[in-house]
Amino acid sequence: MEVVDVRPILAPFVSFLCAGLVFGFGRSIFWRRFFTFLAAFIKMALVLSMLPGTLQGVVYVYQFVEFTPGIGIGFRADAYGMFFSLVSSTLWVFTTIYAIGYMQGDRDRVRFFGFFALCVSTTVGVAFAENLLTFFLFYETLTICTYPLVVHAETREALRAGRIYLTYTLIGGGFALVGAVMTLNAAGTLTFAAPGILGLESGVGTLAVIFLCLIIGFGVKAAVMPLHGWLPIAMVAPTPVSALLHAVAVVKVGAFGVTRVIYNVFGVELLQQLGFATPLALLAGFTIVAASTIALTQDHLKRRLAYSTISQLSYIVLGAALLTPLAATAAVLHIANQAFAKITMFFVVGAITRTTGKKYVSEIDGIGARMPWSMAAFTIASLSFVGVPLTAGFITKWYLALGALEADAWWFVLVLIASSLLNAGYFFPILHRAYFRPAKEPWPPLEPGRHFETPKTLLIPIVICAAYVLLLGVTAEVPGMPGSVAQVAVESFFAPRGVGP
Amino acid sequence: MRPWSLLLVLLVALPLVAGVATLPPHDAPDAPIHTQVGALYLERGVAETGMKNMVTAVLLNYRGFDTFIEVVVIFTALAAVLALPKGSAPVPKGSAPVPKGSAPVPKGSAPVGKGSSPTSPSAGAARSREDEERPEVASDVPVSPVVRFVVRLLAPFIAMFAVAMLFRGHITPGGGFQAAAVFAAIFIALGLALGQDRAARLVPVDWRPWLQGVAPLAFALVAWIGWRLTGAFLGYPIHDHTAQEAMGFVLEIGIAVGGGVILARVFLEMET
Amino acid sequence: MQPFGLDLDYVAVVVLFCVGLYMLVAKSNLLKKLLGLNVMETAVFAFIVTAGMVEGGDPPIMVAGTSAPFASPIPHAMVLTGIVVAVSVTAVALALIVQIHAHFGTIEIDELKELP
Amino acid sequence: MTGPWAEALPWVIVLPLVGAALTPAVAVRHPRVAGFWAWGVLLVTAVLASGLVAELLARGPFSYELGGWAASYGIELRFDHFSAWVLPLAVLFVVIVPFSWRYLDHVMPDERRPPFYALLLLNAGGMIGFCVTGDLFNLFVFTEVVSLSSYALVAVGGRGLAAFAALKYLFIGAVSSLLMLFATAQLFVLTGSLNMADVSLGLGEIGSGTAVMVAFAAFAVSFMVKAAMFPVHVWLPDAHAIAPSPVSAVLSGMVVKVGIVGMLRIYQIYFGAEVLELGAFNLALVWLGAVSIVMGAFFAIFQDDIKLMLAYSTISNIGYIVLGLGLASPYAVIGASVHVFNHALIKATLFLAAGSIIHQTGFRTLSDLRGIARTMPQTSAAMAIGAVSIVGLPPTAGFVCKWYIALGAFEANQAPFGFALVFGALFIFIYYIRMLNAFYFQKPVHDEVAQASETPWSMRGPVVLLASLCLILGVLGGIPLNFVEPAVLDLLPFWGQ
Repeated sequence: MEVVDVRPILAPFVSFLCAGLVFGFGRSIFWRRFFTFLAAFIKMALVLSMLPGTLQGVVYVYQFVEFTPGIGIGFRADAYGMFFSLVSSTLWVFTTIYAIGYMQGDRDRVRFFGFFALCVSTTVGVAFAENLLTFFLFYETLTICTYPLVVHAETREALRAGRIYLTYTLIGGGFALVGAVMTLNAAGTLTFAAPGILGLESGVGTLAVIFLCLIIGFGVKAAVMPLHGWLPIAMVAPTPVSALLHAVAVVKVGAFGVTRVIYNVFGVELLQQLGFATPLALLAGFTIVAASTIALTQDHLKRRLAYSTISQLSYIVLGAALLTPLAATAAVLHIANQAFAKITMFFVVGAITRTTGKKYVSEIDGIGARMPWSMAAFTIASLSFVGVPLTAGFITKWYLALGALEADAWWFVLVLIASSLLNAGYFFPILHRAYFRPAKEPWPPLEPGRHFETPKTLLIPIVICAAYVLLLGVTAEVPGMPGSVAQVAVESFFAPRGVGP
Repeated sequence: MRPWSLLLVLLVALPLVAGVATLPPHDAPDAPIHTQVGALYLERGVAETGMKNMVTAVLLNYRGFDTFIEVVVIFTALAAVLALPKGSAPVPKGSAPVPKGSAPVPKGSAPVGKGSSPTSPSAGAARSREDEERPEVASDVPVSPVVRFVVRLLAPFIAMFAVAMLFRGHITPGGGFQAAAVFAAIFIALGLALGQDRAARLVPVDWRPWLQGVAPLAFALVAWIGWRLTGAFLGYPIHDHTAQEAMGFVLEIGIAVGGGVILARVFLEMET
Repeated sequence: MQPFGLDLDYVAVVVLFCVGLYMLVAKSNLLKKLLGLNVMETAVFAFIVTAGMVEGGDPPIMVAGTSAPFASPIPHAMVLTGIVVAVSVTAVALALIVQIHAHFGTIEIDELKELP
Repeated sequence: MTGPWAEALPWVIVLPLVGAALTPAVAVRHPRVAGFWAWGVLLVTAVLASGLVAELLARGPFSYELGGWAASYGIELRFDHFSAWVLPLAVLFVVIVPFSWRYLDHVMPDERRPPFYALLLLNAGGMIGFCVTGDLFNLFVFTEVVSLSSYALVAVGGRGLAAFAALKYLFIGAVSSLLMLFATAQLFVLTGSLNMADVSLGLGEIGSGTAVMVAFAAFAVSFMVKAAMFPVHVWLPDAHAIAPSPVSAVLSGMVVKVGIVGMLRIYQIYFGAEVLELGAFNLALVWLGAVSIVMGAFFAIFQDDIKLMLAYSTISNIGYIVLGLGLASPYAVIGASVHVFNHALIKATLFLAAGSIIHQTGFRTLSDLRGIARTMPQTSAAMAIGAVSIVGLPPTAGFVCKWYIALGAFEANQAPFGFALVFGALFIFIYYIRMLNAFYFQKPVHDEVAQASETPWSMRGPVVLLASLCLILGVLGGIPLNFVEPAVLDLLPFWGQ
């Protein structure tokens, strides 16, 4: 049931405004923080205010501007969009707190926080995009806004990483543009409709090209295997950037795009008839296993997390590609589960580098004693990735397995099991070193007058996110929690053709 | 003979010859050029415009706008010549930031230092500064007294001929542009024979800015009058022959004086 | 005069046009190029005026001496405007050539190419 | 039938031209007054132009018989949707002129300002006349006004080199004008009239013949030269790079579009007569456009001098427009027509920003301008926005046109050109990455750059205004699109579809 409401556009617009103000008044530390927090809270409030409606299946729509009949910028907060924006706005609040702590004394903070706010407001824009044009518009703006963050350190290596990042994402953007244009040409409209807008009448050949272009276009940011090259290299960015963008905003936009294409552009029946989804599922499966194996070999902490992100993202792509309701729930849920777990890990790694200056796995022997809280959070996150019950990760794997069986693709279950083992393979050694290995040389003592291991601004987000991981694990089915929103979203995906979401 | 340019020329020549060959034979009286608009002008020209010379009628009345833009083109030429940097003085090292661009292309600017303060001295002083840079350039070949005498003798008569051509433009071949050309010719002849500044005095300095623009301004004025009289831009009242003639003469004089001064000024600027 | 289907007057105009074009393209001296341009302009004006001519036509001046078949006046008006355009273009080109000569000391394309 | 504003049609052309004629006289005491005088004249012209556009929106295309003579008897001015380009043109001039007041301090002594501003006004008047006239010979004369003032404007800034670039431009431009005159004469001989509508009717009766084809080819080549399309673009890079920045903005943004508008006029004449089967010509246009895009972008990458790079990117963007026109599908032509304006806006932003940087520091190459963003934040931000929009990335105006032309490409199922269009433009982004890195993320090398101060407000205002327009039109792109759509849809049946 569609309701015209201004909130879907207000959320991105307000955050853009605040981002502008951060640039404008950035010189003074107080005003900069004030506007960043203001943006985060207003957006959170707007999204939450729409939550009760979404749970009853209400969809808030707002047509912003019409270029020519049938083509324009429109916003639509459907269940799936709400889910994604809920995740990204909550995490934005925590990451801002973390970033303020982490970037203490760094220079060019005005530019950093300005573009930081811009990026996250674009993610909300992507979440609420009503059609492929608006989606693409925010998708590419995100690329431009993340570039200054990736290149923030201004070292030669950072510039190289930025160049590679842009080459990948812009070429991806080019493919996405071509895909979108061909969709409009074939389907006559771009608006995301639950049962998909393309039909068989436009010929299998064009449909294949459209699918290929869109999947490559969004796959670049979803870091599906052949297109993942930029992610590990972009780890050179400061940790808050890696945390939010490469664990939540940028990569999730890619995965979100892939699911939109599968469910809202092609539609489940069409894909089943065409059979394009299976090669994608195979590719995702391959990515999961391959990325995990590479992660085993990575000694640099953040690179290991990067490869783990690549494999986790392919869970989402795999869930979507299996085209069954349960697998779809897994895909949607995993957006939240992976986000909270991965962000905790990045926060912890950031805290370790900030307090002890250690960047490599081999260097963090016995850190458990020095930083007990952070390592506890890291452990919870690792358990979640391995899929131990009571953690968020378990729910995704559970639904994914059921989905795979439902799609009678039993060999995917093997992939899941293998990946869980591999996850254990590259996370448990870290825990083992942290807790059971004596420190090679004594850790720097606590600064006087500080009773926790790291500054509070770093520690609070870590603890909260770890708690969230557990919370999501336990309360998946309780209404009002992300789990229930995911249910509503999945129902809309599999609603029979012709019935509105 | 450069083979490549020959090839290009042939590449251009062949289609043109092909195109031109299939045009209707030009002398035939029934060719469209003579049966269409041209014939109408010939029939009703005299009655509508009161001019005997149809070419002048077309120039000033029927297609007067063309000539108006025409006069603007010649003014553009003058503005262009005036706007170009003067003289061969190497780039003076003004106090402005000296260009250090490493690219072969120099900064593309002749940075005259802050010396020329915003309220630049009046035109006179600026002129004198320019004169120092430009030594008195008499033509290299000393002009023989015979030429100098003949030129001074004939100048007024040539001027008379120009004025005659100007005012008879309505009846016989002639008109504004031709008169302008002759005026300029006299000016240049005097300039060469009697030296630069003597000729320059023909066109007083502080009148020049107005005289240069007189042609387009005359057209604009006549167009405005025409608009007031007939409601159409540059419209001549058909039945009121005296008004037509008056407007025609204003235009002719405007073109002659304007054109003449422009061509003379171009010659003067070129000399430096 | 239509030997083997070609109107010789027009062909002559095209030949003149191509001569001018060759001068413009092939000559290395800037002034000669400018002369080539003027030859091309004259060629086009000749084309327009010959097009306006009629067999045994008198000049379009309605005075006693002239009789019925008049040459069309429009081409003459066009050519007059064209000539003034040609003059203006030549004036600007000459000003530029003076400028180049003043700065580089030569107006030969080959020598200009070697300068820094 | 015509409203009060229709009377203003001839005056919108005449005003800048007469203003130019008066500039030397007005500024004889204080040469600097010429700048303000030019600005005033252009402001009034912009007001007149907006009235004309309002009239066009109210009552559709209208025409004005000069001298009171009936259309084909005298000269007729015709204001239709494509001549509505006059309004954005005047507005851009109004924004660019204030920039030139302070910019010219380093470029020329004060006494040469009046002729400079006279040339600028003549250029504006010529372009307005070109877009509005309905008479073929009048079209030629206006082209001459525009070209002549452009040749001079190129040479106004520099010494010998600028004169040489201007002379090259002059020779090629003069030849192309002569070709246009030759073609006009041919059509005059064939149809006996010079009025575009008449010529179109006359051609309809004659039917296609070699003479008609050759005349069309001559027109096409002439306008391709004016629009600096691929094979005949050699004159553009040196001319636009050497000219002073406000002039480069005018040349690259608007004078180059004269060729495009001319092409559209010839399309109207020839297709009105349904004389030529244009499939082959459209295909040629599409190929030329595609090659221009890639070639322009390719050459732009290897330039170190900012303005030379911007000049090459003009060739690439003209390729966009021509590709859009050649595709002849509704969306492509809409995209191309809107890009005529958007490109002018973006190119003006880039050239003015580059001009301010060169004005403040004296350097033109990327390697010298490292770290400029620290000392000139607003100008570098404008440069960045311009860079992003010229490549056609979303939040900016450039994206809207790229989207529509790509859409048109697939609509005319010319898929390979769609791909070429999308990825051809990304080529150029390689240069912009280098530029953004140099500006923002590298330390200044020269002390002029380190201590450069932001430009005075009369220069920074236009730059910031244009940059924000690029962004606003990116989101509100609908306004120009909806405006152009009716014109394109009623022109399309001609398009040889």
